[in-house]
Amino acid sequence: MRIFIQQLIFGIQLGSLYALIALGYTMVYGVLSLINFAHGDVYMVGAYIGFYACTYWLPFQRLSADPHATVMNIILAVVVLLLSMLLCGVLGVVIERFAYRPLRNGLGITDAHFWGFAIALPVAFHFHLFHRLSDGAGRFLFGIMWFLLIGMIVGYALRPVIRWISLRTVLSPSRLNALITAIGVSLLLENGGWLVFGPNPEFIGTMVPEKNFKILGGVIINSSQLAILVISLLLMLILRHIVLYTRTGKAMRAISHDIDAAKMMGINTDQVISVTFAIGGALAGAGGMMVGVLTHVQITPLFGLLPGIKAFVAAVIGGPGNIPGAVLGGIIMGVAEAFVGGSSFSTYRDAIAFTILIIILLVRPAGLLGRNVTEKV
Amino acid sequence: MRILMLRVIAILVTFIGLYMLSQFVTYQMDPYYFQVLIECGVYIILAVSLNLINGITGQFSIGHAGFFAVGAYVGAAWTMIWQPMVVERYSFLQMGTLHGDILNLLIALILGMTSAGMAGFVVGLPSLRLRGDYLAIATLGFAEVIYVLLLNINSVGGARGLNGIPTLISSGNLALFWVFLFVIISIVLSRNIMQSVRGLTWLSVREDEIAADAMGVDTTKVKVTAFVIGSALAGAAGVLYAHFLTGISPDIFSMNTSILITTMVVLGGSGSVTGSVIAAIVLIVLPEVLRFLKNDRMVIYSVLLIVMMLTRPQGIFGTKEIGFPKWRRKQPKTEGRSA
Amino acid sequence: MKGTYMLATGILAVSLVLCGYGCRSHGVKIGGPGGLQEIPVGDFSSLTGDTATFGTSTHNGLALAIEQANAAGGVKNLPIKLYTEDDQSMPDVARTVVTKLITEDHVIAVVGEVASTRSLAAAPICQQYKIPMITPASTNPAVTQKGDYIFRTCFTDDFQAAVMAHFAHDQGYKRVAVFKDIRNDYSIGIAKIFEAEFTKLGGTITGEQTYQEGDTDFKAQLNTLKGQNPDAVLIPGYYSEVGTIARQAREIGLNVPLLGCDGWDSPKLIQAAGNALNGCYFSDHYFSKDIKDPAMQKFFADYKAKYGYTPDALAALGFDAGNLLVDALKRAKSLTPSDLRDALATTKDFPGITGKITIDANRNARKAAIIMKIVGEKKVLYKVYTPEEIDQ
Amino acid sequence: MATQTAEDGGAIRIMSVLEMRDVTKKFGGLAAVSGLNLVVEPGELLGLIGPNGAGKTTVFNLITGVYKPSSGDVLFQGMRVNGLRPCRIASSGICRTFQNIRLFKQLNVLDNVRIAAHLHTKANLLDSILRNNRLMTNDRELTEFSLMILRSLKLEDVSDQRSSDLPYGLQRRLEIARAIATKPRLLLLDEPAAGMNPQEKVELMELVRSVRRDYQLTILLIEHDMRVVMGICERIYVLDYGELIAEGKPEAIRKDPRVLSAYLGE
Repeated sequence: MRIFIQQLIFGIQLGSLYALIALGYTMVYGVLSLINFAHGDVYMVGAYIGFYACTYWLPFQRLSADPHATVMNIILAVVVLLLSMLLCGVLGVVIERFAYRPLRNGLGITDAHFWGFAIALPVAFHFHLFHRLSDGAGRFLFGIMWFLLIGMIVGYALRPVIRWISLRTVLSPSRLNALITAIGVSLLLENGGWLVFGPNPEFIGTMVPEKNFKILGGVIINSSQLAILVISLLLMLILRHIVLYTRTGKAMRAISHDIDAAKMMGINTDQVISVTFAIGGALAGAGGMMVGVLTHVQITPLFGLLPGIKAFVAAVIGGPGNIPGAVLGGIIMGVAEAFVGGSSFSTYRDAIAFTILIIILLVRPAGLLGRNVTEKV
Repeated sequence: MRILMLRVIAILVTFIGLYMLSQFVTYQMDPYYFQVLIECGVYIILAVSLNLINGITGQFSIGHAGFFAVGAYVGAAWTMIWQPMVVERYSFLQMGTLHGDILNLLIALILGMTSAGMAGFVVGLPSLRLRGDYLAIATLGFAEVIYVLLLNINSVGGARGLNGIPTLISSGNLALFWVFLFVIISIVLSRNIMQSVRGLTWLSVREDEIAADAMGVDTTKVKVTAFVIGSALAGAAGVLYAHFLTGISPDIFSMNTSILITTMVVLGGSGSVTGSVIAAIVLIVLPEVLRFLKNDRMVIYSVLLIVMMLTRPQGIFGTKEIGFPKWRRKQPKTEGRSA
Repeated sequence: MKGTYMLATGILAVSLVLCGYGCRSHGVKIGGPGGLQEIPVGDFSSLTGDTATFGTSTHNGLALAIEQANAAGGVKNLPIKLYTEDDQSMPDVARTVVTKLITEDHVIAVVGEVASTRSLAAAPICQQYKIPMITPASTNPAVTQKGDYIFRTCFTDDFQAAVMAHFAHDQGYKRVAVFKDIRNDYSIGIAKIFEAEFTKLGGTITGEQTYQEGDTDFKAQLNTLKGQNPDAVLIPGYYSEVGTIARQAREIGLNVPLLGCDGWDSPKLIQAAGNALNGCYFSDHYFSKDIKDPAMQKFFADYKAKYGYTPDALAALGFDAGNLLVDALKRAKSLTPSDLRDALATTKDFPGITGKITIDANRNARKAAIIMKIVGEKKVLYKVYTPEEIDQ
Repeated sequence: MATQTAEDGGAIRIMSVLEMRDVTKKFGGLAAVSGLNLVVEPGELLGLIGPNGAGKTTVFNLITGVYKPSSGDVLFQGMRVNGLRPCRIASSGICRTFQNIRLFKQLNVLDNVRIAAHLHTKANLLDSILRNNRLMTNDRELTEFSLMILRSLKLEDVSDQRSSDLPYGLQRRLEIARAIATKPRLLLLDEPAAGMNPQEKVELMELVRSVRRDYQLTILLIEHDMRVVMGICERIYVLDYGELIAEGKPEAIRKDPRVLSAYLGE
């Protein structure tokens, strides 16, 4: 019984995290019907921002008995959380602006891409140097930089050609295009991650004090886990408020019902979609940061892959586009994983996650809480 | 009769040409290039077969690596596990001689294709209920389930996979022959289906399922058939991969591979067989050419992918084909003459 | 049909072009007998990907050994040229790059891979082309069983697992649980031998749980293990997960010592684990700062001077593999792969810094293993096990 | 061939082509169609009218199997067809056009018709793959048949254009051509005149008449434009809120007070 309750608690903790990431998937799916594959990688970037902030950017003190330092560290950790949310929100908007919007509106490659590239380059360069030079493997560095620079110039010169291709051939892009673009963005973030953050796993040391609480009959709750659970719930409540009671939230819901009608009602759909990506990115950033800082798992450029997929599965189980569904799906995934993980079938954990998914899809093709939209004939 | 004659000659020329090609190449060619060439062939089969499901029938399947894996493992299981069990009783199955090797390869192919086809049938069934993204997720899920199962089945090596699968060496010179035979089979099969009136009904399922249904197209049958044929071809690709690159492990059949194959189809132009072939070659050769860039090549690759999707969402070839006769254009002309 | 033919012709043309390309490089490389300007040696390592740190270490060690040998005048008055390929931590890429090394760069020996999965993928190819392959750190026994051209300069998992079993027994643990990485052959192999050996020594395996490389949440499995009340838990995995596992084990109140193997050996282990690994043990190659051996100390200094940081055991193993290869090249009757193979096979008491290396009949090295203990945030040498002790 | 079946059917069994018996369709709690009884006699040209949202298209969807009736039966030539899949119903001889045009957009005009004509194919998939004589002959026949239909609907000039590139009026006509190519017994036209100018509407009326004559069809037609309906239909059903409120000859319907009130409001 103790083990049962303990596993249930683990499941809910894990599930709350999945739910947090799943919300980003589900919101984007709601407004755009797009599976934003890159979302898991935004989560990864959130963890890296946590790592850099904790290790290099902010004056964290070594944990000691000094209560002053402890309080300082906790305040700083909150700052890191907000910073991570901010930057990941921005990243979400950037992804939407540079990859999905041009595809959606049939704009192709625009000038903005080149300027965006020109700004992103030095930033990537900074991180790249930061890592490679310290372990003496930065030999190809300048070669690569020149390669990219030349590529940029040549690309810029080739703009008329690109224009020409774009103007001649842009059709209404299919879902498949959107999906492949999303996969491309995901690959870019992962492989850009290798380049920018380096291939070695990073770890964030203990930044805030941790404590185990024993509750009824030996069930243990860890303070960090509790913090993750509480912050996740808090963020979900804030999200709920935004979606239900603000103008933007109403606009989001309008768009998810019918984007064309929303446009005709004078809603600036591009702007609302940007906000959606910002919120999704911020939630993923918060998730990544919390996992990195509070559970000290290894952070690699592939950090977001597995949680991303699982959160995505959670979103689908709940019904993509449905916000309570994402939370429900996340919790189901988390609990199922905890119980399977603790059983003798633990090796089949991921298979079982997907089996649950397939079964639920077959029984309820639009997910547990999703609306089953029949096509009008 | 003349058509029959022509066809027999065509098939003979194909066989002899492929045979000579593979003989010549195996003696002359660096094994490294040879390996890349085999890989190219295998991925062409995969891309063309996925194109049948995804491009032609419009069923959003992105778990093709699952079928690839089923074919590869079942084929390898024959040569490494089952064949040694039965060879004592049926000595004609002995490997090492030309006919023995060919026989074993054929058995492996049949087993691999059948089991992959059956998997395709099972996966095709949800396609009756699920549309678009949901089907995509279900197929991806299927591929992941296969992947996890392979990791956990010890008799096929678990995470290590199966290494040192017999190349069936006396037919080893024929590796290219077999691979490109299947390349041609899959291309011709796609083309023939697409150009018949029955094949048009497959396209109609892609274009508008409800209208197709109303025109009497048995959409259920079309979808399941597309899945079965597509996955059986992927199974064949798996068998060839396992036997001519001599090693398989679950990692080869991970989600990345599924995504790679999907990318080939979309990049080449969803629905275009020519496009799938070209894209498969490009996506296999390009990373090899860019090998000197080490990890950065993947960055370039992903940027290219995004740029491609933004500027040419319909892929390199759109739905056009190169080298397919314009049979449809001719038809009105004959009409005119007879009228 | 016409279309098919155009296509087939296209394929033919492409393959012929590729073929011609391949042939040309053939002609250039094998200039003529005795025309060697250098001794080409191949190296495939995981410089990127999941196990990039390991690959980088062995590669650096190997490169240092070759550099020192060339500085000392090379072998038979020829410099050694190291061709390095990155396999991206992927077995299928390993297969491709090894084929490339052998057939494109015409290396006469291949050194490579830490991870057994990749060595196992590459070994059949080296065996097929009869090019000696030396694996510096793949501990899976199956690697050298791939053929008579495959050598190993470290101990095997069987030995390592047996050492851990003996150690667990010597520490007085009666009940040990096992937590292994299902995607990692290394982990599975050690778990299996450990279980057999430990049971033979009279211990009990209380249970087995699994995780997957890349997982971040292990609490469910650990909680199950905790319910079985073990005296210790064996985690034969890589440091990248072990740190997290240790932390989560302490979080859920599983406070018994954790036991590990050479996969734990990384400077990042402590960073990952905080103080959660205090009082835990792992077996490692005979290499530590605490061993007062002049050769080892010199290696520390040289490596630090060249790369800017202290080497780990894998770097030392790479270094030893390089030196062993150089030694064999010197002893070989000629610079052909088969003579090199014979020279390698007859290596006896070669003074490597990670212990004396004697290649046995199965082409494995018989070397001692050490047990490291983690005290606070430091790793200290705790015990040494020689092959003879384990054999008894 | 179409002629033959129609004649045979007519000669052997004198029965209604289509009969809907007390058909009800509910979406959630809402009845889109309730207790509908409807009979279509062979060779008739029948109109189905009603204000917006009266459930006309739902009736079509019920007949063609897109929806299954919540209760009641749909009989086609005396056989129950409710519960059958749409493709089975289509191949048994009911074909329709769509209110919001649903052509196979990326395919050309000829292919659109050939897809519908595939119902008469004798070659199976294996023939397609082997591309044998049977397939070649069969496909040639189907192509000729399709071209014939295109010609009779004056579409042969655009036969190799992409269907989405056609002007609106031609797209509507192609929908009819496509439906005819399945050789139906009963043709359902869903607002064929929607979006057409008066000139085109006159042409359309002529076209519907000639199609009925040439292919021996029974036609059930939904239309908003009273002039079209009154001009060509022989009998009219009027639906309002899913219920049948009137049935009869055009002249009678024109004067029916219930119809007037349904259209003009109280």
